[in-house]
Amino acid sequence: MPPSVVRSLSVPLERPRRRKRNAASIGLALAVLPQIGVMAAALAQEGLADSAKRGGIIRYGHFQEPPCLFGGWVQQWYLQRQYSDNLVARTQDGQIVPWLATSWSISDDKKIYTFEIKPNVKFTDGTPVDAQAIADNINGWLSDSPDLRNPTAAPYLTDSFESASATAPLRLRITLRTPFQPLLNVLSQSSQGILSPTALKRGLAANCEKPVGSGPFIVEKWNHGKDVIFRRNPDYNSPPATAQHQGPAYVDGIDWRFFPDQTVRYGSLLTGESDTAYDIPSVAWKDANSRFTVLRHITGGTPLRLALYSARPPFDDVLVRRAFAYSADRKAAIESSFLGSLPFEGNGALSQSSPEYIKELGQSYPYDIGKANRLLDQAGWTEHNGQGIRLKNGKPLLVRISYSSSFLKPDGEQALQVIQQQAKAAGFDVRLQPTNQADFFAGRNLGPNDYEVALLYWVAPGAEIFRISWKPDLNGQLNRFNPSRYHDLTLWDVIQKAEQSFDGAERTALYQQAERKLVENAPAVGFAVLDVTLAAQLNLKDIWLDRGSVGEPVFYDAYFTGRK
Amino acid sequence: MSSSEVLGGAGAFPHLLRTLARVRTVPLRVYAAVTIVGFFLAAAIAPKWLETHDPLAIDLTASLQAPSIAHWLGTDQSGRDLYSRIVEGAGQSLSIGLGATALSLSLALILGVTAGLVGGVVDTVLSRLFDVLFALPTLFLALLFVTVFGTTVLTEIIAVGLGTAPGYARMIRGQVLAVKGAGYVEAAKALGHPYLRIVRRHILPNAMNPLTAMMTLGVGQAIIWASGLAFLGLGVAPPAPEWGALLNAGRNYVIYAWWLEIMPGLAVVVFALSVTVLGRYLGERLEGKS
Amino acid sequence: MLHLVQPEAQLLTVDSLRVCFARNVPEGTAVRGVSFSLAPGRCLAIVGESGSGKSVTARALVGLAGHRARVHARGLNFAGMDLTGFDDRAWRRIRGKDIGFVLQDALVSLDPLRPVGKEIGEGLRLHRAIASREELESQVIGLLKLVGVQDAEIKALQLPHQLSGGQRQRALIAAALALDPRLLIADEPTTALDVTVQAQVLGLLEETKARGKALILISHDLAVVSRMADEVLVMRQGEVVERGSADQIFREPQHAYTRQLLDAVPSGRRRGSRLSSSPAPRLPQPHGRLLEPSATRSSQIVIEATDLVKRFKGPGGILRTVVDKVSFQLRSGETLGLVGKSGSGKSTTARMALALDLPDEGAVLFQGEAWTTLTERERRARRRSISVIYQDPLSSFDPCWTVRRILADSLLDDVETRQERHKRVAELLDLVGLSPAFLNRRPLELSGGQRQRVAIARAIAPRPKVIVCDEPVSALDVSIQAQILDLLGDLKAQLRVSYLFISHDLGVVRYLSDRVMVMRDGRVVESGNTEAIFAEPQHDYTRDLLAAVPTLLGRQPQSRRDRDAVAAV
Amino acid sequence: MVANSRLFWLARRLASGVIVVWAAATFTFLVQCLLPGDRAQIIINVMTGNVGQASRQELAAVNAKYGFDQPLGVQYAKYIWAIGHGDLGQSYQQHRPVAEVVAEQIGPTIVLALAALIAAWLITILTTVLAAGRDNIWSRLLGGVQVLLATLPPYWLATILLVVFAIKLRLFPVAGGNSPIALVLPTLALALELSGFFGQVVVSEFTRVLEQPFVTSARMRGMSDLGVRFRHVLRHAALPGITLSGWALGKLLSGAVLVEAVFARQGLGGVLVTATSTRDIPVVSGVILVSAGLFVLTSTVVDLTYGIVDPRIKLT
Repeated sequence: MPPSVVRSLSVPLERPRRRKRNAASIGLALAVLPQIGVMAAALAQEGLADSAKRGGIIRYGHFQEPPCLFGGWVQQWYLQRQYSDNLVARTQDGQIVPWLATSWSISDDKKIYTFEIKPNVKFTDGTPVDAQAIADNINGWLSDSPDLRNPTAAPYLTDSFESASATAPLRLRITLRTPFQPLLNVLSQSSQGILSPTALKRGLAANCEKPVGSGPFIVEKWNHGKDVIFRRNPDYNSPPATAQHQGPAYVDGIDWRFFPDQTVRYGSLLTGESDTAYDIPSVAWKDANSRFTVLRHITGGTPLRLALYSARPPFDDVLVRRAFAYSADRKAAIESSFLGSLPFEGNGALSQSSPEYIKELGQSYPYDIGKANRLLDQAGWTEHNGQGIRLKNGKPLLVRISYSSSFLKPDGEQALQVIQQQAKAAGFDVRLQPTNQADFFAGRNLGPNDYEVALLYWVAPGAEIFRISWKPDLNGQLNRFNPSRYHDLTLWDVIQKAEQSFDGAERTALYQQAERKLVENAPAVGFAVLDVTLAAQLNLKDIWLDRGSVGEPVFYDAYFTGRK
Repeated sequence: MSSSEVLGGAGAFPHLLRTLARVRTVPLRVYAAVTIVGFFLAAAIAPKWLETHDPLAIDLTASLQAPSIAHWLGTDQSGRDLYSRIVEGAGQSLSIGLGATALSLSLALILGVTAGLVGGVVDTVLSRLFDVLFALPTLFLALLFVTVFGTTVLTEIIAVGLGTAPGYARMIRGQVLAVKGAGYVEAAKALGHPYLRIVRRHILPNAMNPLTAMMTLGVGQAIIWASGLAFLGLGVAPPAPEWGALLNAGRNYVIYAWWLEIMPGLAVVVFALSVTVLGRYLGERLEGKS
Repeated sequence: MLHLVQPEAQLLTVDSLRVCFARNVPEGTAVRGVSFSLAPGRCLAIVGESGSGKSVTARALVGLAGHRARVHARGLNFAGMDLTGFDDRAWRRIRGKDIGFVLQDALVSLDPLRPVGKEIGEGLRLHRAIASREELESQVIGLLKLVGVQDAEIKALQLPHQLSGGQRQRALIAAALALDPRLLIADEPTTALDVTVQAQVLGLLEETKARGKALILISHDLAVVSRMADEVLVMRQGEVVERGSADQIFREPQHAYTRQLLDAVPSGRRRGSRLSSSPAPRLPQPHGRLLEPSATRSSQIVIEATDLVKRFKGPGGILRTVVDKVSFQLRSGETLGLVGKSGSGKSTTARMALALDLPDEGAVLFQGEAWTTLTERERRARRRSISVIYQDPLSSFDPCWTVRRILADSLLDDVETRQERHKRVAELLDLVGLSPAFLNRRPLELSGGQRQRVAIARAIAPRPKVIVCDEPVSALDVSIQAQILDLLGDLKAQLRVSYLFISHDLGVVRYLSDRVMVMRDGRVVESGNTEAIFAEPQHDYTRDLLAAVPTLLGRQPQSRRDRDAVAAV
Repeated sequence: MVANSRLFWLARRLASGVIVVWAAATFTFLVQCLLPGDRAQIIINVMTGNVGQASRQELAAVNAKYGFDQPLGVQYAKYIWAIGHGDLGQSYQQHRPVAEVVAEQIGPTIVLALAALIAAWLITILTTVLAAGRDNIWSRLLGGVQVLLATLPPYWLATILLVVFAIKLRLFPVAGGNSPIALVLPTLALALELSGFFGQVVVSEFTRVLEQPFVTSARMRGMSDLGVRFRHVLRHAALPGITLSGWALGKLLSGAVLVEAVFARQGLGGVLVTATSTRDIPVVSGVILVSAGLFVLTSTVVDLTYGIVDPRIKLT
């Protein structure tokens, strides 16, 4: 799905803090199983601090305004995370912990999942959150109805999903055709937040305006073009195990304002008109760290990568692909263009925040012009033309890079231009094909013969993304999410094996095998990581980014110190 | 009569040069304008002459430098010389401006003259058409085109051209009507000249008199519109650093690197200003004021 | 310096007034040492042609010579006040209150967007001369009545363009008289007015004078002046060339320029006598090329118009009959004068003769053949044998064309070579008394007189049988007008063309035409031999017209009866 | 009688207005039909925020939902019919009626446009009356400044104002929502440029009228310079400016869109930009139709005003 934004900076200065929280949350997760008592206790001990933390409205300056308050786009995940709960939650290091489901069991053939649903939870429209409600949601995601279909869940589950049903008021059963281990990961992503079936019946339009979940905040009003007003859900009783406290959120609400313009967004933070703002401009990075609390999450799934069109020359030849990877100092390009703030990601297959990430692959294909030239000679691109561009039977070594200029901010664009320059030395004639969002969605420059390299990415918790990126075109079903057009059935087998393996170690091994294979064959070359950054005024504490998912800001635990 | 005994109240298009040649009467600002326009035209035609650096050459050691001797207008994030980039961008920006103006004027000319000369139903219909197009804000029209056909130089030219045409068309139509009713047209008729000859020798030349002025004025506006599109991120995309694109990119740095936004903007303003000064001057000349 | 009446009796004394405009050097000084004095109840006339500085002089008297003008005077006294030291606020106090000013051409001298009443009342309001709105209104109405405007109550609420020319001029005078000033300055108060209206306005001014106001009358029209003035100042290029009592000036003018001006006035002059000193143009040799071999005998009829009727859509789509059953004949070599007030249908008739407008009824025969009934295409070939001279030549020239091109364009197509064309153009220019230097000038670069000459050259270029002259001289100064009239006379003699001559100025018509046709409201009221008509007009309307014409003192003075007639109108 | 003709005139104006809007509608429809590529595909891309060929069923579903499967004639008829009933169609992207989208966004834009228009007029009138047609430096300066203003790209000016006055000096809010104070900078950004255009027309007319005889005769009645300028000249000079105001609307709307983008203001700007960048054609067309309607309305108002200022004009 299109990104929040491509941007990034280094400084996990709140790493320790996160550690603490995770520890806490996991502990809590275990404790939750015998619910009621502990819950009460939890509430009791939270009680004292609460009164001090209560109150205030968070003025949050966000980036883009989505067309609808839920859906497949990251911009929509951010919002949905505030007002809906998922069936399960996922911790930083990939553990699945309880949320709406207090516990679950998986049949031996790994095809039947049975979830125990937390009692006494209500959607904010009063509809009870029970097994049936959740089953309706899930079935809707995989239906063909444009109103209910879930563009994130569908590509993951279509092949394996069979049905979801309520076997008891609080017992949900999901049946699969084939085992699919990442199911829980998928269920933990915000786009799979559970919405009130009663509300859903109102139709897409109404739900886009005022979706109803069971989350810590309630969508009060969406002033299009301006902001979304959330107010606290006073009866909130279903926080995930990853949360830091129980009961309703501390703040009275969120004023979720849309400032597409970077200058205004960050400016409003500078002038104190916002309490927290999304996506810190890299020019402002140092400044931001000196003034504000800065949160940053490097998203899982694929990094921002150069997908090389492998179905036709020149990149149908792995040697040329590797040569291209070697030919440019991508590391330098990224680090300079992003003012040294964005870590380079050499691993084209998986982003470093995914559990299955292999560190040493992060530095694969370092800048080596000599190697690049050797590989190209080897591949038969021996002649040169006047401009020093390599030729093979008269054809110049042309590389057109298509990308959406709206995804790739100027920094990234400059990085590409650096690569363009350096690759030329190796004899690549690199042309940039920036495409604005409008044309991009219209598929401009993305036709089968329009590009040799496409710059795309997909944010996800981890390696389960492989299914989406690398599923080959089987029985005429074109995989539209594979811009590399890279077909490798053995790779596909490995991926499917991994998906069906429920032994953590084995699965990771399988995924890493696939990962190695990918890096080695270079159908996609690493470029940059994607990240979510958030800056907050110092008096606003305990916002956290949901690293279990794709780093959505979570305001449930946030509170102001000192009355404002 | 003394009032009308103005000397140098000259006028006809072919005599434009002669008129301009009366150097002593040309005000200083016009020289300045000519120089600036000349500069930008040169930049458009042969940017390499004027560039101090390679506009695409990335020099990471010189990232985000303020204007200095080395870099007259400063550098951008990857150390590219802004001055050279503006020079480089002149080509695309001007071609959009000129193209759009040429298009809108030729459209306006054809329609306006037809409406004015033929009159009757044709006039009514065409005038309505002008009204309709005139009723649509230029930028909106441009946006519609971009939405539908995507952004290419051509789309922008068409969009901006179409957007600005109706205004001109109305003007020209009025001009034609005025000339049609002029005494000298009747005088020519009284001399027994055929209508077409009168049209060719009297009406068209006089109706087109203001065009040169409108042309120059138009180019400035067209460039402003085009860069407006680019400013919304809907312009023709890089690599060529079109001015609007520079403006759009500069916006993100404006707090910390003002020059990236100010300088390209100044380029647009200075150019538009010069052509306006030039246009107004020509206009006055051609209308015989002085 | 000639003797002045003893100062204390004077309301206004001006001693060597000079006005210069820094900008347009060298003729920077518009007024060079003008001196005069004026007593209450007297009228001083300042005459001169355009650019003579008469208007600037007058404006200097109210401190409005223009914001770039620098005014010096050895003495400038009004009612015991020394005006030389006046600042703007002091000026404002006397403007309108003590000195009233009437500008020419009321259409542009009244704010077109404000009701006439407001304009008239403005002075009163500014000088706090009235207590209440009611009083203001009543005063305004009173003033309008005073200047003889019928149903003043309604007119007061109307806009200038809704009033007739006469009413506007009266309103303007009313505004000037609003605060009953002691001095009234009238700058060309009657230009652009029809004779009868002119007479009325003059009458009005005379009344004010009779009420003991001092009056300064500025005009280029000596006839007008001769009727009103007690004392006359003749100005030329900013200097007073002659001054004296009206009688003295008009009976035995001293200065040559004054004499020239007087001679130039056509009214009551015998035809054939030259008005200007300019010599008759010599014809180019051999003049065969330019001249028609005079096969035509003067009895032959070139234009025969019968029962012409023309209607135009008026406001509200009502058809107005502009020309109603007009018939006339024009013989070759003769001049037919067409007189009448504006709107009497003269011009429309002429346009129909030219077939530029086509009659709704009746028809025009040209040289005995169908003319107005033809299609434009058929007519084209013969159009060149009938040309036209407009009142405003400027608008009849393409501003972009040079004189050469204009003339070449009007030559017959039988001229083959370029040299030939150039030669002919030069001949034409010479014929109308312009040097070849003008060939490359553009209309805007010519003076009014020069333009009219070029217009004439263009008219005669195609060797026409008939030339229609539509008010060809009414926009010109007297002396220029004289030259043009002479030129027309000479050309007629040499080219044997016929003129259809239209003018509102009976003097001009009488001077030029063999026969006269008097029109009123689209009808011909009287027509016949010029002398006959002017000697004993049959129709009352004609009589009124004649009576209204102000004539120079000492030239066939009008009978008392006529004067009364004027006052009555 | 007079009232009658006035009504008749209004009726005629509205009729022609309807024609204009209808023509505009046809225009937008035609443009939509020219859209290269499959609309359904685009809609899906927009919904899923992704690119690549969608499956046949998906496309069919969308085509059915938006009636793309019907013949063009039918689509056109429906389109016009709907517009006749104030229905501008459904937004591909926002899944709700375009009319609704426009209705909720147009408010702030119009407020901004009007504010700018008024501000522009104030600036123009004051500068003109005080400086124009005088023989001093200010008068000469005025002309130059106006030409300069007229060439300032509003979006650029807006950015500068934002950074200087809001972020650096903190005199105005960076994002004050729809509060009046937040209106100041955007208004200026638009008004300054516009006043440049007005100014040039008004001043030239003003100086021309200043030389008219009726002005002189007013002076000769003892009227003061300022009096003359206000009572007589301004009114005449305003006329061409008023005519210009009609044209200004289009300019203002265009400008507003850009300026809103800079100040992240609510309004048509945001809608248009997102709509354009996501190929949400119904919204773009809708906005264009509405603005056409607005134009008709304004030009009517303009003519009425003109008729009031210049009583010579008969509205028939």
